[in-house]
Amino acid sequence: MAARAALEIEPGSVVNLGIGLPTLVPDHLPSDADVWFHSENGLLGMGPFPWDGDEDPQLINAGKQTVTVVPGGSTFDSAASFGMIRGGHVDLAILGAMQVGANGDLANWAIPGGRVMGIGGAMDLANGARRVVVVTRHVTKDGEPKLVAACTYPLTAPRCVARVITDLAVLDVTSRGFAVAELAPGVALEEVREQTGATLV
Amino acid sequence: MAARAALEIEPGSVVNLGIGLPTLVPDHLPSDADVWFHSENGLLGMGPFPWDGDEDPQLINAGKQTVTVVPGGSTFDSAASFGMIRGGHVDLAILGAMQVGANGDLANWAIPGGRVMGIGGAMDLANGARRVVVVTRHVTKDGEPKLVAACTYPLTAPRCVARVITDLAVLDVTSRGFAVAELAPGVALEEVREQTGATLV
Amino acid sequence: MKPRRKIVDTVDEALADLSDGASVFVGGFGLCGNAEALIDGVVRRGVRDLTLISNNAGNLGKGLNRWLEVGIVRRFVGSYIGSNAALHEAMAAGRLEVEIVPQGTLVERIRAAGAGIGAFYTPTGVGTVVQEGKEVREIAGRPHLLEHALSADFALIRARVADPFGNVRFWRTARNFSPAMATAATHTIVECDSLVELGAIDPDDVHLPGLFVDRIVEVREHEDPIEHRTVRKRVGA
Amino acid sequence: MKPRRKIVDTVDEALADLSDGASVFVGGFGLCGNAEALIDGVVRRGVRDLTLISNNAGNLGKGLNRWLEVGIVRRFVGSYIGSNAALHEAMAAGRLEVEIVPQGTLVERIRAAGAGIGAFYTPTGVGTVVQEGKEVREIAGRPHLLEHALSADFALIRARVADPFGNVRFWRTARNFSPAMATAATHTIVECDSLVELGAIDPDDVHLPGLFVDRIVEVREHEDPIEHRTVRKRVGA
Repeated sequence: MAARAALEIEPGSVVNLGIGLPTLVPDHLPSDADVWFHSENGLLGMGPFPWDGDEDPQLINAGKQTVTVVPGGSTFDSAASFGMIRGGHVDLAILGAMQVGANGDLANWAIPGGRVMGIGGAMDLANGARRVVVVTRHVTKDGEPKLVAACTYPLTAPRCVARVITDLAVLDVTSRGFAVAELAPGVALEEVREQTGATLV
Repeated sequence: MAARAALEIEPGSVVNLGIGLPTLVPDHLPSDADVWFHSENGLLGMGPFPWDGDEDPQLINAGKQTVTVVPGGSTFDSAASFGMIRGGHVDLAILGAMQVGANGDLANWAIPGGRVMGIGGAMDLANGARRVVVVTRHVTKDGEPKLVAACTYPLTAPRCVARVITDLAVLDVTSRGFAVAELAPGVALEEVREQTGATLV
Repeated sequence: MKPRRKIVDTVDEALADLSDGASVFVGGFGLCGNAEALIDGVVRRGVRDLTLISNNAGNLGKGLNRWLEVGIVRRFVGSYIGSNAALHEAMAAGRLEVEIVPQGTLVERIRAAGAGIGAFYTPTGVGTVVQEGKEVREIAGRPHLLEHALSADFALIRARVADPFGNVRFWRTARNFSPAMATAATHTIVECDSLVELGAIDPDDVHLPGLFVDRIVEVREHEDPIEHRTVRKRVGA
Repeated sequence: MKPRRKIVDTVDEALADLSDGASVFVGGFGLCGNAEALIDGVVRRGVRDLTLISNNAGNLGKGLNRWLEVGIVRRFVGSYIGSNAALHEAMAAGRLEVEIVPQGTLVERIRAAGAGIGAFYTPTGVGTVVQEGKEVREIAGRPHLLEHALSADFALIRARVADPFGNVRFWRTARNFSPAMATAATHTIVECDSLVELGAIDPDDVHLPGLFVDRIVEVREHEDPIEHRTVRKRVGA
């Protein structure tokens, strides 16, 4: 999934990665990829994890992991950082999801009745990034569909997701619902249909 | 007037000076005065004019005069600069005036029927500075009072002026109108009364 | 007006007028960029019923977790809870009111308070629980929510260097919420790793101009804990 | 998406898609911090009916005064006119619509557009002509005016240094409106005194991060006129 998500990234673009699966995407990019990773805690030009022993406690990403900064990177305060996000200056956000609705609704911050986890930067990113791509397993651990006709979990943002990349397929959100763009190797369309909680178009 | 205005400045304070008469105020401060001059084009810690030959075309004040920056000074963009003003972080603005109303209204940016001169930073300063002191001659060149019962010129901001320093007197704006706090040497109260377009309290 | 002499010798002196019921901004992103000595100093003062405004309220028992553990916070305003055990416990025990705000809206509300903007319209939160009870307005064809400025009595800020006027530089991602918080608090207190002379910071390189800073205390030693140590193994090591 | 290669060799190339009727931010405060070569380049292109958004529109026949003199501006949005003869003439001749905005409101409207804030409430202008036709709302006991975000098609920005990604540093008070304008334009074009390598600017010292910049042209020579040369005489000179 991370390897497929890496193909979504165009040269020269500014990309924000959500916590979890999306953080694996950079491993699948060539070293000269000319991609600028934005981290909403105030960093543009985020590089790979530091060499063992080179960690800087004051240089972290939004998941509080120690990171590095590439040549040409910059640091700034949170007001400027979210100005970039809300203002449409982040070309692509690759986010995780709990549910994606057939209309592009995204739910990725709270489970009804579950522990309150907090919103963080998720709503700003889902609203503000020019393109939102979701990377997620096709179903939950309990086998429930995560791609649904209508989200039942609290929304992060309405109608924001352009594409969903799962372990089974790549699906575009169209005006009529989910459309399969690609199937993962060895996966049949029928399987995707069965595991999706909405009609495929 | 400029010398009297200099007495308004408390140690450690941040002061913005309007164009014209107010720019003469720093000449009347001791060199160790611990005053931080703010210039709304993006400078805090404005120093005196540069030595002849040391002018930097990219280091100017809001009146577009070449200036210097003192040790501990800082530069920033206009959004940050007006954030300081509007946010109440400038302790004192010393401004010129065309008219001051007995209720503290200030008019200093346009004459009815005259050339449009533009507002600049005047409205932000008049509204945002913690204390606004006006320095002006008591009457116009034509002998008309500048301290009036009610302003007839377009307002810069309503009820913003705390004190007016003129060539004749120092007057406080009270809830009941202008109150004479000091008389200039050799000036009689009766003269101030005659030259003021509002009743003195 | 700002006091003429801003540098104080001790943390206790810096916090001398922080009292029960105060609202307090604390800069930092999780444990990154925390004013560690000031955070400890508040516990030592024995104040209570604080309103804490901070992105995360600490983690791993460190930083602002201490405030939650000793029970001096009545209300927390932040954007994220996640695996913060102390926060989950305090909430579950009913000891703590919690208001969750989207991160970008949180910092923009603070910035607005510091910049004299009463309120603003943002698209973030439209169509979500964040919208509840708020005015919605269509601007340029897109719905926006009205959000109000958020100020506090105190801001506790960590800086890499500061000069006697209070000009500050941060290091890397330790900047985060701190500059905005410094502008929006009645009393801004800076804990700096190192004090430098007036003029040691070039005017173009000041991250936070000194007019926003009221008190400065130099604290040379910090723990600076790391929440998630992620590294690449050195080849051949 | 931003083009991969941002550096262009000539001013004409940088301005290649600036057409009739475009709205254009121009950074600078009077003649301080002007993108001189870009300003000249626009005249050379022969475009017309521009909306110019800039604090002052030049002065003394220099800078943006050229645009007014050759009559390519249909509408000017700024904060100050003062002794700007070219501006007074164009207005008097009816060749130019003028919208005057308080300086702080002007830059905040531009900042809002760049930061995705649809509109905001400010106390500036309440009880004055600026209030006419605007919503007034009492917030925290004080009346505020509703002001809307202001974007433009192009921003023409002068920088001291830039790197190939478009990270920028300004010099002293030449920064003024430029960073906000760069965030709020569809196409941001930087004229820099000097190009430096990627990594030559420390991450903590970037004034304008490169994601806001679309094209960069290096121009080594500038006139940098001074509007009011004010000096102290050297003793004994």
